[in-house]
Amino acid sequence: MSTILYDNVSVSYGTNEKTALKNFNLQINSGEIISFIGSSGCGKSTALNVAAGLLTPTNGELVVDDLITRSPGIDRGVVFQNYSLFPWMSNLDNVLFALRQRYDLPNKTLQAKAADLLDRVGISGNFQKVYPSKISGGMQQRVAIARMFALDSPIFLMDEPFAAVDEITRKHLQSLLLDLWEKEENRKTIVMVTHNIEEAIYLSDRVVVLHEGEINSVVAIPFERHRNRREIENKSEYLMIKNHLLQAIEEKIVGGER
Amino acid sequence: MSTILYDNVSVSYGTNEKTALKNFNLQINSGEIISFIGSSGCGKSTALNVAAGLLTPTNGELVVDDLITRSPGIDRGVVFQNYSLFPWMSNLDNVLFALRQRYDLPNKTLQAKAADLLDRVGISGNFQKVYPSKISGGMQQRVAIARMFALDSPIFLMDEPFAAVDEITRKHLQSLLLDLWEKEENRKTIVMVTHNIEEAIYLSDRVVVLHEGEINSVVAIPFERHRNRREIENKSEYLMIKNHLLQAIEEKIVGGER
Amino acid sequence: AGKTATETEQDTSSKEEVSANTQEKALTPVNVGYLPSTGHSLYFIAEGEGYFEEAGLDVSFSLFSNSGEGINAVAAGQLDIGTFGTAAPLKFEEQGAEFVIFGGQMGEGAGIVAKPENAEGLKDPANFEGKKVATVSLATGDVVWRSAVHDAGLDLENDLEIVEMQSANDVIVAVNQGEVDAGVVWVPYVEKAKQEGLEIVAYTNEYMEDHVCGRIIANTDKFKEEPETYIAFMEAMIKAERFLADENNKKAVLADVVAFIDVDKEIIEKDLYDGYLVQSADPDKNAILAFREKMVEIGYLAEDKDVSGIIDIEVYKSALENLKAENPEDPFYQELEERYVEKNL
Amino acid sequence: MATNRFGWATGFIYPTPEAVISQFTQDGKELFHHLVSSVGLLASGYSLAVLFGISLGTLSAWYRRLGRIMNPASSVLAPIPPIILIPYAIALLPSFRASSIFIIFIGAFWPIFVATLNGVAGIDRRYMDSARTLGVSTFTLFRKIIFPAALSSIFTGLTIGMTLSFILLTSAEMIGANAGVGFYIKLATDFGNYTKVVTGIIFIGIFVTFVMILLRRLEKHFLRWQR
Amino acid sequence: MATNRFGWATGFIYPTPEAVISQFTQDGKELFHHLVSSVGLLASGYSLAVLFGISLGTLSAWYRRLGRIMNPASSVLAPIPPIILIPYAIALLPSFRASSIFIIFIGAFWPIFVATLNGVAGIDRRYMDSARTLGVSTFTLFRKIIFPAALSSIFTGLTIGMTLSFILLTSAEMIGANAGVGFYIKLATDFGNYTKVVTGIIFIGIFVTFVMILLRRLEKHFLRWQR
Ligand SMILES: Nc1ncnc2c1ncn2[C@@H]1O[C@H](COP(=O)(O)OP(=O)(O)OP(=O)(O)O)[C@@H](O)[C@H]1O
Ligand SMILES: Nc1ncnc2c1ncn2[C@@H]1O[C@H](COP(=O)(O)OP(=O)(O)OP(=O)(O)O)[C@@H](O)[C@H]1O
Ligand SMILES: [Mg+2]
Ligand SMILES: [Mg+2]
Repeated sequence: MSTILYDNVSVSYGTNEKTALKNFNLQINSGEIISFIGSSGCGKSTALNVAAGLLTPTNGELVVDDLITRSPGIDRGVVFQNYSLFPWMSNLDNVLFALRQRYDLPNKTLQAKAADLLDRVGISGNFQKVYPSKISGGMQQRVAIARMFALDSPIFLMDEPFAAVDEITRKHLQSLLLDLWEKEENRKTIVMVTHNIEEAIYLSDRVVVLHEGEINSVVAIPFERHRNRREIENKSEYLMIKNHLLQAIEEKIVGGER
Repeated sequence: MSTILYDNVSVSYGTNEKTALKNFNLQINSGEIISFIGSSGCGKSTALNVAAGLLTPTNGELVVDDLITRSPGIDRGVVFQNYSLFPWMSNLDNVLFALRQRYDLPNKTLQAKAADLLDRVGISGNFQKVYPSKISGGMQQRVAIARMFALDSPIFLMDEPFAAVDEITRKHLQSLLLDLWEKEENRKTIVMVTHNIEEAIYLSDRVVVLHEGEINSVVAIPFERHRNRREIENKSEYLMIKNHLLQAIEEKIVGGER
Repeated sequence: AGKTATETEQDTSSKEEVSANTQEKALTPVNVGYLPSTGHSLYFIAEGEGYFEEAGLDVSFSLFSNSGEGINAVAAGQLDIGTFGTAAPLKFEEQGAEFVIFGGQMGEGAGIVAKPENAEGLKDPANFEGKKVATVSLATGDVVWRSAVHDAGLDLENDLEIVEMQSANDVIVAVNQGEVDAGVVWVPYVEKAKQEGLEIVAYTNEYMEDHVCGRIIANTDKFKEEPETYIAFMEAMIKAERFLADENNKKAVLADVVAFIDVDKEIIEKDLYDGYLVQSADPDKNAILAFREKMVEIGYLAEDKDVSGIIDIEVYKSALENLKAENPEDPFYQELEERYVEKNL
Repeated sequence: MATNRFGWATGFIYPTPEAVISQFTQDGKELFHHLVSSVGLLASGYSLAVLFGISLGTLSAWYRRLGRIMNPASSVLAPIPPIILIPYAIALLPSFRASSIFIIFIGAFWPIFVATLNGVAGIDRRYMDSARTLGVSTFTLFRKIIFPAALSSIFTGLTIGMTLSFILLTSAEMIGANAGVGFYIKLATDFGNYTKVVTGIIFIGIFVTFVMILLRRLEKHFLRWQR
Repeated sequence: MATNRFGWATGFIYPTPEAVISQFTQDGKELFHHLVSSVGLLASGYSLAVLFGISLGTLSAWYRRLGRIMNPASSVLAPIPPIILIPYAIALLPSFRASSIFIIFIGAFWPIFVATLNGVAGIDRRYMDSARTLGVSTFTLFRKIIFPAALSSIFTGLTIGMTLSFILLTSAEMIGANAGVGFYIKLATDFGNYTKVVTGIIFIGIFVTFVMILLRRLEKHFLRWQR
């Protein structure tokens, strides 16, 4: 059981500033995968940060598992838009740090677990031992993903988690995420922000299109799970959904300002 | 005339570390658009930073306009993978700062020019006056692009310039870049890093696929300029090129380590 | 150390006594504070010649560079005994610090310095009118000089400019730079000033004869509780004065002093034997009271009250009597007895 | 007066609040007169320290050669107690006032210098790279990039330097001065008048609080982009 | 003695290099003996300052309420010249040694406190957010996130605090001490022996240089992730 409910949430960053999120209502079920898409600056990160408990709504409430929640917790793992690794810890230590928060196991065991998690996202050998600043942007993002996996919380919140990696790696990471999700009996609830419509369709149960802080539309993705990328891309609904989403974003071009 | 020549360039970040760029040879012609693609950590940013003059090759030379070059210059505008706006200047001031480096014009004129540039990338109104930390990631990236436009150098170097924006905005920015490029008599030389193969094909004259610091293949894109997105996507070569590039990247999966 | 024959004899006899004592009773620990000055040489001689040990005391010395801090340490009971000038204790007494003055250490030893071309003209204190003078307030020399100027009929506030300095050293530099016309300094800076080409306008004893300087003070409670410790202490001090008085002991004295304040032996010799520095263990109550009056006159003290109550002259007297009983023939002690009567009663 | 082993025998160093208040009402005018004198001194010494501390700190972080001279130099020179420098100041500077200013200056200088140096040395190289690709001149680089980027650290130095300049007021005003709050306090200390000492300390403390609030406002204003 | 308007008139405050060298060879052993005594004092006072400065600085930045007390408190207390605190230290602390340690402590404390406070207050909130989503305990947060994130600023405080503790050595060692380099220098000052003063200063300067190099090594090691 890990549900998220946005109960009429509004967020404005300053008193003078535009409201970044307006009367946002969304019920996310346990074990569901939800994507937020929308034009740049429409409020996706804001919505995700509310779920993370990092932003307290100016109005309305965030309800996690039937409890009003205003702070972050170990029940919700987060990948930030800007990775946010701790630069003073090696990549391995970053992952280890998250593992220690979750498990009370001997150091050796956790170390091996951390190394394995990093291996899985393609950060291996010497790259595990160096500081985050010594690896490329895409590699840092993968370490951040490994760190979230390490925390193994029932809810995953991810802000453009695959934006900085090439298409091949992206696909690999997507599969990794789905594998992890499908394997578990108590499926994780996953909320992610993405710019990639194909990715949204492939991964999500529902895609939420945001526009200027409001929900423009919520599109349910009808394809059955264990999805096959090729297969669904050839389905007739696929293009329809894709075009629908594109249009929903497009409504006003470029950041909604012109 | 703004050519770039990588003359057998090698870069390694530390004495112990793997070579990030190996015997890299590439001649980029004046007015050409070149894309670097490849798996995460393969050396794309490294190659771009060498061109920018921010990294001095451990071996070999960078030659810009027939001159061996080891430092950055106003002849090469850069958009960084992490935007790198100055957080203590408002978005407008960031752009203004670049304009002042180029033009010796009255403040009013430059101010108007800066506002116009920001408008063009979709940052308008109050968003121009706030600090970069007060806008979303994608918006920051657009400010960085506007800043590069402001410098108006003969060479543009861009590291994943459109990675943090949604597809619609991305397409808009691509068109903006191409418009700018096509309009000028002395066409700019543009080198960009991207993860998006379609983007690479649409924009580039040649696509360079990197793999573990070496050039895997250089693919010339045969489509004539003034390209139309729909049109070229329907051409028979399009899919061939795309698959070829995908395969070239795919050769070893995920960061080349497994 | 070079000791005279008689001294050595006396030494051995008393040493035996001491060792007999120590078998029964350990030495009494005494904490003593001092300032880095040749004027405090009686301490150093008493220690160097073993007089404290003879008296059954285990003295540990602590150095201070600021009188106020030392007086506070005595009042707080961290020190049992200390010597921190005369003016400062009197001022602190007025402020409410508690201690007893029960002995003497030094007197005089300060002077006014100026550039040679100015020195002659300043011989008369009245001539300080309109001049700029550097001083360290509350130094003995400062008090004596101010009172001299005051006695000459000048208004200290308006008729001349007095500027404060942090140390005698700074005063010399200021005089030498011509920033001021004259300055008040004390040993060993009087010598230093001469070396730097300055001239002595006057020694302070020319303004005020036999004026006192460092007085020995004690923590009030301890003083009341264990008078015998303090008597023993003064015995050692008187012996030191006797030792110093004999010029034959010069070498030993210099060695004793140098062990504490590591300065040029020449300077020590000049200070101790050139006559402008008086070293005496006598409390000199009369001079203290006279000094206090001067401080009232120049405005350093508010109230002309009687401080006889905190000046003890009995401990010194007992100590002197004890010594005399041991050596009834010694003319030195007789001299001291006469001096005691003259200066305290 | 109660005597116990905690040293309350020295009761006179703990003036009662009433005594302090009455001292304050009595000396109020005099204290303000002293303050005016002190402020002039502080302003001169401190602003010199700000000027030299920031510029030398920046240059030492920037030009390795200068840094290689300044680093050992600062190790040897910084720990010299300003009091020991007084005779040299008197000898070399044209007036007592100049010497006093010098003492304030030297006290405030080192913290500002060290903090600036560390701040500049620690600037995120992404900003430097960014600036270099814009082809900025060295002067613009210092003014528009390095200075704001190191400003947070510089303010740490400014705060500590400010504190130190107040600490040194007592020493500085004992160089041939006859006014100033430091002079007032130091003289009272020498005279064992702790009611005055405490009054002076509280008086200058209130003033320092105002100055610090000002400094913090300034910091908040200049670093508003950080929040 | 040459006299000119540049103030070389007061020759005795400018010892010749030869005099200093010969003084050094003469007093070498003694100076090392003094150094041992000083190092003990410095180590005690400084380490107390590090302990309290860092922890109070962090807590004041973290808990607003404590900060609201500490900010004005520091404005009033920090500018009190340590020398004025000496009588209180003597009265309240059990021994002269303790008073000396206190003076060193108080001098080093404020810079470390201020720098830590500013450092912690200026931590990039992304790290804090990141840590909070990992559900870290307050203790872990301080140890693993806040401390390393503020470490660069803390080192600025440590450097300045170190300098100050050396500056205060002369004051601290004049509280009933009879050894120490500060004692050596102050005594020489009181006797106007500037050859000794300069010898002592250079000697302690060399020592400080070593300590500073050590501190810088430490800084480099702990902040190696920044480069
Ligand atoms: N500052 C650095 N210090 C040491 N090694 C580095 C540094 N930056 C990059 N590297 C290494 O150099 C290699 C190439 O990195 P580069 O940043 O060029 O990759 P990239 O192709 O841009 O990857 P991405 O798509 O993830 O940004 C990687 O193996 C990386 O770990
Ligand atoms: N720290 C902030 N202070 C003030 N306004 C902010 C802040 N962060 C975001 N905003 C504003 O809130 C709105 C929504 O921002 P948000 O970051 O949620 O956008 P986003 O959908 O994540 O965009 P992107 O795709 O570019 O990351 C934007 O208009 C932005 O300018
Ligand atoms: Mg976002
Ligand atoms: Mg890169």
